[in-house]
Amino acid sequence: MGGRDATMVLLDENGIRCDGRKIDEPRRIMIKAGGLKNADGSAYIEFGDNKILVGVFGPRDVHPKHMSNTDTGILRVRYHMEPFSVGERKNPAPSRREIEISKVIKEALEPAVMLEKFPRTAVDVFIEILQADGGTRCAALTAASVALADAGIPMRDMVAAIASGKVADTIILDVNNEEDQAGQADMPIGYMPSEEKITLLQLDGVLTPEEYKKCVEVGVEGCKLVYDLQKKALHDKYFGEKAD
Amino acid sequence: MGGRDATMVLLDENGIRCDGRKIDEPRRIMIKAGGLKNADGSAYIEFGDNKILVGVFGPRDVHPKHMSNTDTGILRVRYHMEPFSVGERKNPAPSRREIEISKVIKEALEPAVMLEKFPRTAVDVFIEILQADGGTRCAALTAASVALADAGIPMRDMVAAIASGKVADTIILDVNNEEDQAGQADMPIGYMPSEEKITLLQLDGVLTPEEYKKCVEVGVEGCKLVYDLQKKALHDKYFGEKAD
Amino acid sequence: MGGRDATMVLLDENGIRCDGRKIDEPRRIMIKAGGLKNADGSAYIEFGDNKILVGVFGPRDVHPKHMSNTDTGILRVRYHMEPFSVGERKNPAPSRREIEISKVIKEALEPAVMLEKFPRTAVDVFIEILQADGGTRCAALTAASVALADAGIPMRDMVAAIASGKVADTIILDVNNEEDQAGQADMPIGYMPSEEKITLLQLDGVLTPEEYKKCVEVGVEGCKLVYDLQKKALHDKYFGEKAD
Amino acid sequence: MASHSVLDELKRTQILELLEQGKRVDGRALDEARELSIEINAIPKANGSARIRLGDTEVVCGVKIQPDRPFPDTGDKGLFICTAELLPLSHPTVETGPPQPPVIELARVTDRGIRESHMIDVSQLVIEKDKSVIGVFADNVVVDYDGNLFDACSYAATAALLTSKTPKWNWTDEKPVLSEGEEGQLPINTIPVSVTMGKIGNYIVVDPNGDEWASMDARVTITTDSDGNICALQKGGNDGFTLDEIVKCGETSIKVGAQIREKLKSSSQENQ
Amino acid sequence: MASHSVLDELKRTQILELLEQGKRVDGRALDEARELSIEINAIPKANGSARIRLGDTEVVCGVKIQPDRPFPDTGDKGLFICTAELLPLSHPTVETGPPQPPVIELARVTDRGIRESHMIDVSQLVIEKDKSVIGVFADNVVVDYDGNLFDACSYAATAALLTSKTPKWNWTDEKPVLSEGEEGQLPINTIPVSVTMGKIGNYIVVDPNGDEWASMDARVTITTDSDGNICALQKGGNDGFTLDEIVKCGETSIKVGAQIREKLKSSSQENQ
Amino acid sequence: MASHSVLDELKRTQILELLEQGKRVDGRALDEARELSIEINAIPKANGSARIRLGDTEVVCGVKIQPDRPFPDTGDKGLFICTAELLPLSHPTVETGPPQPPVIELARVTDRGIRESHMIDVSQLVIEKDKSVIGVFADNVVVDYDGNLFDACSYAATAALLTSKTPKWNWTDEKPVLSEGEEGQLPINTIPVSVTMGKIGNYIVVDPNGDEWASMDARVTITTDSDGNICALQKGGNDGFTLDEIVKCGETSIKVGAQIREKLKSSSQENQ
Repeated sequence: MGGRDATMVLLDENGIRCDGRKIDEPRRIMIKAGGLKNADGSAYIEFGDNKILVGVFGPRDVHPKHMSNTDTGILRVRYHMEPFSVGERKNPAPSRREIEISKVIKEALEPAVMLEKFPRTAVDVFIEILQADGGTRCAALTAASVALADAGIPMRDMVAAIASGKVADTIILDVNNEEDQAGQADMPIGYMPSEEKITLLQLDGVLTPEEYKKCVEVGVEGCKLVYDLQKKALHDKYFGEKAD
Repeated sequence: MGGRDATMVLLDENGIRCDGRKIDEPRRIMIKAGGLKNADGSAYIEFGDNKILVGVFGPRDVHPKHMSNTDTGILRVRYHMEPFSVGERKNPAPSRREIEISKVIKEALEPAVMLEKFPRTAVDVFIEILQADGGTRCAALTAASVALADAGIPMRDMVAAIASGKVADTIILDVNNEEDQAGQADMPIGYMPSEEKITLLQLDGVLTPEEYKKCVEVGVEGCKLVYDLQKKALHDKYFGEKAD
Repeated sequence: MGGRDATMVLLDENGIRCDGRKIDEPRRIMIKAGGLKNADGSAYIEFGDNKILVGVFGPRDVHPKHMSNTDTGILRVRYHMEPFSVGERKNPAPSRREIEISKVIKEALEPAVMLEKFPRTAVDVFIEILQADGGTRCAALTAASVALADAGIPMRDMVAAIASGKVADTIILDVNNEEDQAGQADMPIGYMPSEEKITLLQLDGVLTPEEYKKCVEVGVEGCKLVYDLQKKALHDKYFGEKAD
Repeated sequence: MASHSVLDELKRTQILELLEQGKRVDGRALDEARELSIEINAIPKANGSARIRLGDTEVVCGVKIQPDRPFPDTGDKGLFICTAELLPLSHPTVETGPPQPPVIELARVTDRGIRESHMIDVSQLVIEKDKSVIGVFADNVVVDYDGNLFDACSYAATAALLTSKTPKWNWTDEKPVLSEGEEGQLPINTIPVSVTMGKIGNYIVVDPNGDEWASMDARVTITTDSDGNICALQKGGNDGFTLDEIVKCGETSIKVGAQIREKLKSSSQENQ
Repeated sequence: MASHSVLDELKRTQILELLEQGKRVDGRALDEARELSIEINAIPKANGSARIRLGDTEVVCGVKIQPDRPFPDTGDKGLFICTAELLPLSHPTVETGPPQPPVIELARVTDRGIRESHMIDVSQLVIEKDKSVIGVFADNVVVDYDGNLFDACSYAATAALLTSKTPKWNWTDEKPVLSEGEEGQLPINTIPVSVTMGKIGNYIVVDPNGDEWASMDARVTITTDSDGNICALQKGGNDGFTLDEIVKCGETSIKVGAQIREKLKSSSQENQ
Repeated sequence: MASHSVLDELKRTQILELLEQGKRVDGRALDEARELSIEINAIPKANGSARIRLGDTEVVCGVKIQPDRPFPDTGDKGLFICTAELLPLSHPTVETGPPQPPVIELARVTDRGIRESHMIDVSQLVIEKDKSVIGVFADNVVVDYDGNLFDACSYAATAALLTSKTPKWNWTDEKPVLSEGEEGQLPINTIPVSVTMGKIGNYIVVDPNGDEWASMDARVTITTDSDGNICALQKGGNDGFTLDEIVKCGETSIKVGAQIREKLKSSSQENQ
């Protein structure tokens, strides 16, 4: 987190960030519920320059059977980057990073999904990163919640997600790629507003105890903004003028 | 197909090719039915400098069971090159090329094999390229048909195969390795003469519509020559003087 | 076996070896039975600078079931080196050498274990090389026998193991790493003293027929020394003052 | 997509009955491809990209252009590699894990169709002979499945390549150094178009949709270039074609290919 | 360790009943870690090593230090890589084969906790800029399992790194040449300490043992540095935390981390 | 070949009953190997090759000789690598996929027998010290299985190596350049011969065929060189040998090995 490019000004004297945003201002977020024909539910999100597609299948049978659970349904999540989604072409083999993020997102969604309602079966969430720009896991988690809702999976709440962080000794909302590379800390947060539960939380970078508290608080507030956009996306599809 | 070695004369003023053949003349072809002790059927072919061994097992049980089909038998084909079969030692791991050719040969044999006669079971065809010299897939398909017949698998017909192609703006029969490397087009054809069906067809290289038609026709005629040698090989084993 | 370092004196004029030992003197050997909480049986050995931990589980169910044998139990052995156990950091993927040694040790233990007493089940032996110093397979086999006994697996006898070899045209006992690298022959031997059976035997390096006989004899005598230490380790645990 | 169920049998019967009346399930003529819609530059951070729909089959292609080492025996040529992958969200039957033979065939046929047409002049993609060349990677991902991935991937890759911007590199201090601000087009020789035809009973249909794909006996994919020549072909499926059918398919591929080539041209010109 | 049986349910009930009385199954206070014992230099042939027990969880870490190539874009920095592996003798449920997602997470979280603290000054690990750097590999193997591998691996790696001896290399004839007899310490900036807390019902316990680990709803691992700052965090498990809980966990990690840091310091100083 | 059926039991009983009368199932003496037939140069495009039959076990070995990089610590030696593979057409039980432990052992024992005899003088296979050496790859493929692959692969590899022609390379412009038209023999020091003996009950038989292989309790493979010395040994199988048996097997391997060495010599001389 020392920052590769020490000369980049991440925050100017007027509190404006390298991409023109204010410290508590998220990037442009566009969420669309549905879109895929074959998936049982789907969503597309543009979150800054991130472009992510999520498809959901299930509840459906589990093969091999011994992987299923007679007491509860299981959730399976795959986070996957396209070879062209990042600066240098990514090797198609799944990286250890992708495997870890798949697990982290799965555990962030599990508190939200009423898995007990569909024992013996599985729900599959497939996340495809078409273009990456810092904060993919938060954008992916946000879209996955909408895709699960679009598939009609019973849920306690949706998980909204965004990263807070620290640049130029200041706590900011929604860390972009440059800020992640050259900044001081990055803290992705996933939050269920109506349940008041943090279900995803990670941190890379150094924070004092006070900054740590501030960072969590700023992130939770950001999640509430994202949550409204999630609800709007579902509303647009199911109750909007363009609803089919 | 621009040709690595532009200076090589692929066709001289008398219509003679780089290896002395006429334009419609195949390389030396020697087919032997049988030869392996453990395989249910086998064949060995020398097709120019290609040397290929094929072994067939089956019909036999399928493991795991869920891979079998209650309505029909299944055909499985593996095309495999030995490390010493090509110029530079081949890495032993199966290449994507070998996987594709296995599939292409399988689909070329399926119309010939009466799979419906042995439901729930599998017939395995193992093709081993001992020495490669251009046109391995045609030689392999030709030998595989003979090995299937030698195994007593019920068949509608045998598939005979050979490549036609284009060198020095001329359509030729049976493309050898040099002609494949330096020539203009290579079109492997597999054909069932009594059924009049083309079951393998591929093309690499540029042909005008007229050349395309000519190339298919030349290839089909070539397959008929190969077909006679296939029948002779089986005759030699089962009715010949050396039959055991 | 020409030896990389021809200048190293492997045996001086007084019959003393590069590490100060006499020709028939083994390295320091320390064996401890037990030690791991979760394993059903375990042992730790220091054999020269080798440090090896062995854990045993079983008899236990086999998954998938079709791998089990209704007539007899099965023994499964994994020999595995830690990345930090050798001079240059070892790639974590299992090497072909590790797979072969696993098989060799398994076949050396099988004559000792009464597999017929626990049909349909498996006993797993996990060997972990924490630090390697020449002769790991013998040290591992020695410790594995103790761990099997510690797990209460019914056995005909224990297998004791040590290597004999040839340096400076002399047959020696217990080849260390330098002697293996620069010496003339290395012969690992595993032996069941009460059954008088050699169950592990390998040889790399050139021996005359007379040397060959001598080498086997020296090795078998060495195994008897090791055998006493194995018995002592079990006695110390189960009947010693420190027994729990 | 490989398993055959009773439902598949019923669909095949229906498709065949319609074909006997000269009709297709979705109302198309036998030699008519589905509507092709092309969104150029769907992935702006890539060097080129396209998101295309062929009926309800949807494919995204991203092109990455970057310095690479040449193959040892072709140090005077750049690299062109085209891949294809079926994303698991494209259909409930797609499994994750290493690519299965049908996907390997899809990738190789897509690659070969473009490569054999000599669409890209790789001899112009050399930074320093024998040491450093430009690699062009066109990666297709299938996002929604409704049959005929061969053509869908081919069109996505071709559309993306036609509109790719390539950076320039100079050979400095024994390594390729990006020449900032200089961007050009890829050296394009021709526009290859793949046309896939399925044989169902004795009928041959262009651009089979998902139901037709599951019902067909054999298929042939023929790629033509801007000169109307045939430059690649792949037969597949577990039945065969007659010689006459194969010749006829060649003619159809030229005719249908010409229509699609115009579509690819116009959408790329709108995006220059 | 992932399967839930009737026995697991019974254990969870017992654990929860005790927690309601402010007690833990093994008698510890809720914010009390298990006893940590550290054996430095357990693998003398490695450049550094430690064998640690945290309660009945046991981990061996070996450090290898050797010349390596730098990453292309960071030619002015050495490499630091920390791994973790569950040996099959550590628990009857561990399977051999490629690492499963929980082990991949374990390895990455252990690595990140140390990396993000900047414990090792990798800028001092350069032999020749852009050509050769020093690689530091800290490989953890779990030898006995009783819960909380995150902290056990972190302590083993930290103890091994603090006491590692690094050889020196010179850049001669375009390759790194070992400078015999010269050995030094690794350049250490700070001592990171990871503290893992499990949430069981509404209770949060420090350093969950195996039974607690199998019973807990969620967990969080927080790493602090010598300045008392927080430098890495990972939430896991299939439930969530409230904001207040997360803030409280931060405080606990600083307090408990400080105790463990003293322990790590003193055992490393005894072994200098 | 690993599964034990009732049929296997019956065969073993029959084999043992015959052995008690001093006889073997195929009429051989206990210390008699099966007939060995050798076809040299079966793969003319390889640098050397042999197709051999040992009874009904058939193996093809092809040798490829090509420039390669030396191992970092042995820059003054060429490479010799010998492999072995069981082709699926060799027996109905052989499966495709990554090699199983018995095949890995087969390959390593075959390689070691030749390597430890110092058959090939790798110090003469250097093109440019530390930079480029000659690699000799002897790849065995088993084409038909009837027991005792250890000896069959060893004989195939040895016959192929004895008759290999090696090209010459010069070190020009920092790379190895083929010197056209110059071909020589490999530098051969000795002729290693492997002899495998199976223990069935208390009987030891040379060169077990397929039925004997499935019935035996233990085996030992001993390789001897042209001087009649023993240079490699591998015991296998799930029983043991007495010390006397092992010493006796050594003597048998020298005696039988000498006969087979003559056979290998004469067939290679016919093909010079």
